[in-house]
Amino acid sequence: MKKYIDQGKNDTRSGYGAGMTELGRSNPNVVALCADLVGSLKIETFIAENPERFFQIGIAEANMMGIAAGLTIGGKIPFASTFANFATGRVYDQIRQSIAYSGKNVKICASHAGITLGEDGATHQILEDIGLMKMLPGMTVINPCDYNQTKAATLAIADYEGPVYLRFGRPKVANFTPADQKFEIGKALLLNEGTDVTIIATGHLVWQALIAAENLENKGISAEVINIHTIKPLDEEAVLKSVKKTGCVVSAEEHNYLGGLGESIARTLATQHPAPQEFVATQDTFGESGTPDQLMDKYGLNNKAIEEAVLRVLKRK
Amino acid sequence: MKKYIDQGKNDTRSGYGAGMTELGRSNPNVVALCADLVGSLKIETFIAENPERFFQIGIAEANMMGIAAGLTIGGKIPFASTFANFATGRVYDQIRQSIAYSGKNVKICASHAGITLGEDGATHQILEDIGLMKMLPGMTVINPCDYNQTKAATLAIADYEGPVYLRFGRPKVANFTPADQKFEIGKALLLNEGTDVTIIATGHLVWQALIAAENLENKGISAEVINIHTIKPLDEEAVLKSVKKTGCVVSAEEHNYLGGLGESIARTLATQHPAPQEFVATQDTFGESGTPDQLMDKYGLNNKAIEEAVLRVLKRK
Amino acid sequence: MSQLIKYYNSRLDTQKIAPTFEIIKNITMPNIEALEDVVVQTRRDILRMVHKVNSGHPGGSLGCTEFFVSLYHEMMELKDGFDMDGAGEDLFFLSNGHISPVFYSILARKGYFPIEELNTFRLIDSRLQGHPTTHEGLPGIRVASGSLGQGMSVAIGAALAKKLNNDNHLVYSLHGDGELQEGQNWEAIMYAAGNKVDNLISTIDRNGQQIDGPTAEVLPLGNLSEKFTAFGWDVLEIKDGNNLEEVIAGLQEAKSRTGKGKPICIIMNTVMGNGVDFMMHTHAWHGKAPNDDQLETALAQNPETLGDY
Amino acid sequence: MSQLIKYYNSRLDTQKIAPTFEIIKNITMPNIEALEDVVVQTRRDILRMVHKVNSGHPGGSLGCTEFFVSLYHEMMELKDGFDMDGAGEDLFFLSNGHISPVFYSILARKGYFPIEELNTFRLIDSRLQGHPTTHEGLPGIRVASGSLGQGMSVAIGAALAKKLNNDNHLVYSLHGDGELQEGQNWEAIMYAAGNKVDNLISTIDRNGQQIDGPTAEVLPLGNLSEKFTAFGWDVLEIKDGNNLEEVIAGLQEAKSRTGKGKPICIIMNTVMGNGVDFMMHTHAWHGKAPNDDQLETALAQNPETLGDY
Ligand SMILES: Cc1ncc(C[n+]2csc(CCOP(=O)(O)OP(=O)(O)O)c2C)c(N)n1
Ligand SMILES: Cc1ncc(C[n+]2csc(CCOP(=O)(O)OP(=O)(O)O)c2C)c(N)n1
Ligand SMILES: [Mg+2]
Ligand SMILES: [Mg+2]
Repeated sequence: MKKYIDQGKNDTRSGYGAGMTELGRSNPNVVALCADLVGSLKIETFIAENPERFFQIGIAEANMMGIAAGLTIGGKIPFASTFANFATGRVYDQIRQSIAYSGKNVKICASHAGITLGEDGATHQILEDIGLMKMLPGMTVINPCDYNQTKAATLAIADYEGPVYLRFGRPKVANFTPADQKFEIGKALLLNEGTDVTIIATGHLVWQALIAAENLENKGISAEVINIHTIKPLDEEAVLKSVKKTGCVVSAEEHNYLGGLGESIARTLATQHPAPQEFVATQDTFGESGTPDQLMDKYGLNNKAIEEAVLRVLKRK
Repeated sequence: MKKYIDQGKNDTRSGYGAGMTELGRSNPNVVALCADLVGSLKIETFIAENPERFFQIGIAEANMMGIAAGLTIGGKIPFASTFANFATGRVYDQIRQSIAYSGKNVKICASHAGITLGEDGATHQILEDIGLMKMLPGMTVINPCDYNQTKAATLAIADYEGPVYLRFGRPKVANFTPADQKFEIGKALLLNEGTDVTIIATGHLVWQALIAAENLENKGISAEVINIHTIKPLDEEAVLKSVKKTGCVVSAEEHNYLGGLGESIARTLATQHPAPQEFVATQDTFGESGTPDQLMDKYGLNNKAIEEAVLRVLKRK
Repeated sequence: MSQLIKYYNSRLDTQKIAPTFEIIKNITMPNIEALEDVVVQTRRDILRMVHKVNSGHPGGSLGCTEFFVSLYHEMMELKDGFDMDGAGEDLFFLSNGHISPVFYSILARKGYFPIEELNTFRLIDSRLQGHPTTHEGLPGIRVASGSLGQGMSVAIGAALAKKLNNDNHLVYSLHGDGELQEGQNWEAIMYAAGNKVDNLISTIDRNGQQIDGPTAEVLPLGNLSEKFTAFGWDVLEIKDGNNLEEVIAGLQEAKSRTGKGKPICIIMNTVMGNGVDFMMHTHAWHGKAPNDDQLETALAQNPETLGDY
Repeated sequence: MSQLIKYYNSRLDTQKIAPTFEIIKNITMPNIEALEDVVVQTRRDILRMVHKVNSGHPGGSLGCTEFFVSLYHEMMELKDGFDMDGAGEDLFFLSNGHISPVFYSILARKGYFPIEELNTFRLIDSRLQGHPTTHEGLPGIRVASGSLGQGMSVAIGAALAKKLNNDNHLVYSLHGDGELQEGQNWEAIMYAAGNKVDNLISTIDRNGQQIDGPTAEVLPLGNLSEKFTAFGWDVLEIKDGNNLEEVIAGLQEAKSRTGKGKPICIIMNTVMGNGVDFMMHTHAWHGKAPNDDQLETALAQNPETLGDY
């Protein structure tokens, strides 16, 4: 199996911050907005270097989304950032009307997504944001897997015209994608070729999928691993090509099993190539306080859960 | 095929209004809230008869959801009502924290759901509310098919303890379910037995599914028709039983194909009994102004679209 | 992917088409009498639009007709053609999108699109959606509205962009009074004052009505002027928002106060349904169209001036 | 279906368990000195809780300690045990849920749950979640908070229910000052005045700080008293919200003004991080825990009184 090396643990939100620093220097149209969470979003350098291009909105996320929409009228490329819950559920209708339906070139950048937010608990741990954003016509939904990929995605979405939801997280996780890898929106990455089962993972679960694939290899099971960083538009071609080869699939996401990546894959299969699927996702519960690792274990969001799901789905082939 | 008689066209929101009138008389704990849309919600009689149990919130849906949550503390059963867009996307985080996560006994009652809202256009035509509400742990999601069933559902949810999303609409549609039929939350209704294909429809599309089944019968195709008024918890048993018999399924909903009923069914199949499925739903677009009938035609949400979907799915069996 | 991007791009494209018209310049409207003619014709347009499709919002539209005529024909500096950015011109945002009829009539008669297109209001496949939108590429519209309470935030964003671009033009916005019950407005109001967004003039249509009745009964707004003042805005009042001269004077006064560190709020008292006697002073015509007889009566009170579409 | 309903019912059940304790009555806290002891012990609890898990919000918690002690030990009429409805007793809602440490300490020491349970703050499987919730059945909590701006609406709903039930008890709520930037508050503020919710006392923790810095720099709140007054509330100020006698006097004054047709707002000036010299007057400790050395220094400034948990 192909080897991936952790270049040193880092948080994906810092990848966002690094991308913003670079954009601040390279793209004069990029402006940043934040709702009283500058430190958590890691955009201090962007702000220090471009104070006039930063808008501190205060604790008013709805207003932030509207202001971002307005800034596009005048040619700006607003990166509106806060915690994932407050960047989606709190402002769904504002995004819907003033950004998505209005076709505004706003980048909604959401940190602390998912259960790995940790100790703050369920009110902050959104597990529905992928579903929320994927339902909006015209919205692009991206969930990169590590620091490098988050940085690359941040740069890529500045060059893409249209509304984007970029989701990243708080904990330090393995950083294993090449630092110079270009980010192609909507293009799934085949991380490992395999023949028995397809594992399609997004975000923090991509690294877990690679570990699972390695463990499975030791058990004589050949797993294909796909990093599906873009959930919408979904790279259906890549999904179908792989599942047609392997005959079954495990989807893995840090999200409720309802409404997220897993259901998008299930739909793709049901309408084009029915096949057995197992979900690695939270089971329609709220999260809770705990360390990221404890929570990933308790809620079944790690390589062990992926491995078990593979064994289950193989029995159903 | 079993015959269903239209007892006279009526709007489902009037079924809600009638249910509220009855609850006003029978259950002293029921209170009603509305955000400046009393006439549209058809609750004038409830208000006239129980003025002290009605709360006019003004145009402030977030506040309405919080007040509803607070009223449960003190034993009230609040029915918080407005247009579906403003009852879900506008207040997702408020529902999430103050109602769903807090386990409050609030009934969120949403009129003008879907594209049949008509002339007001896309800003008011939510096609994502089923997906929004189904992702919330602990939320029950109900979309009845006609006046009688909406009235019955309104009565039923008052007796159920827990948060409920009840979705209904604006246009006058066939009223064909028995006036005395009890509403059982979570129990799918088998409207017609068939052997070739399963049609699972919700809301306004149930009547369209019956018409489609009749047309199909004339073509020698035997369609099983299920009225899946409760989308969450999904009656997976009924879905699987039918699809195991017929071998394929068409889902029909007045909703985006992303995130809604169709994907819930696709997931159920993928994890338990993979089978070909076709979606009758909007194709990830916003709606537009027009008459309900024109829009149902243009966006492929009628019996013809269901029939075509059946023919497509049969070829894939 | 391609399908989605095509879908999205197709929208962008329509937004970028700069129509090849010239904005009808203010010089053609030199005096109040000429503007009165536009007002009356606009009323006719509103009534005929909503009557034809038996839906839409005449009450608020009629109440704001003088405001729109003053704004577009007297106040705003407008470029020829339409582009989304609106660099080098004044901008207007309609937050209470339900009064689209008056907006569409004004835009059409100002040259943004063919007047005949008013015929397609709220019809399927039309650019004149029930609530204004950029989605169909209608020139003159810069953001969708209809879901209430969002427009001031957008206007602030556009005003901030103007500052960044060293564009000295102004941003205007209009809001319903009932609409101010939406909390997002107060976020925007607090932000605009705190950040000295002094190139923004937000007008409140103070007609005292909303869907379920008088605002005083549905949810009292109290003294709006005090509220805006307490939030740090420079507030002025237009006593009779259906008097053209007063409206123009008020807007000019507001303009003269821009650039002084405070956003400007105009509390504009209007009569809902103004100009049609049986529609006035009630919420009944907030979102209801006249029938044939009612239309006839209403039009008789507003005889043709510039010519019907 | 069964799975979901089971899940939901299991939650309901825990919420209904009325613990078999007696609320520690006010008589045990007869004078200010005794209350001061509670204050100091509460500070210790806060510091030790956040230190243990190296997370949580000491700054706001410390600033509101005198308020919580006054409220729960002097002001509120409380029944024995806990039920969700809270009929026949005063209710309290914490809108700025991040200051859960002070809330948990007060509830535990008032008898709502075992004091030792403070040891489980923010740990996995705990009832003491990072932000307060009903979801785990912790007695004393009636709604989840943490996502800011929602608590006043809930408090209003509870106050309306009390009126419907002819229950003459009061509803108290607490809100951060930065939190008031959320628009939902202003919806609630407008509603409470318009509907004469005069059994509600909402206190604002005016510490002038939020996460990114002083409120005056992040987004100025201006004169809050003027704002609430313009919105129709009866407003009073507590000059030093870290002085027990002042806080109690302010709360008593507020209580005396209830039932007169207006909701009551208390603007309570506090010092973030109060009682720990290096945490005071800065936003730095909004959401940061002390390390071992810092804890030692902080505890030395607040010697044990009622006994550590
Ligand atoms: C967020 C939202 N909630 C509710 C509505 C439904 N609605 C449309 S217009 C209106 C009343 C608006 O009152 P006002 O702003 O005073 O406008 P007027 O009736 O005076 O034209 C309401 C409640 C909406 N469009 N958006
Ligand atoms: C809706 C929402 N947006 C953002 C946050 C993140 N957040 C938590 S506390 C806080 C600052 C609150 O300031 P304030 O109310 O003054 O409380 P203090 O810092 O004084 O304790 C923020 C922005 C949140 N919890 N909820
Ligand atoms: Mg009005
Ligand atoms: Mg503060």
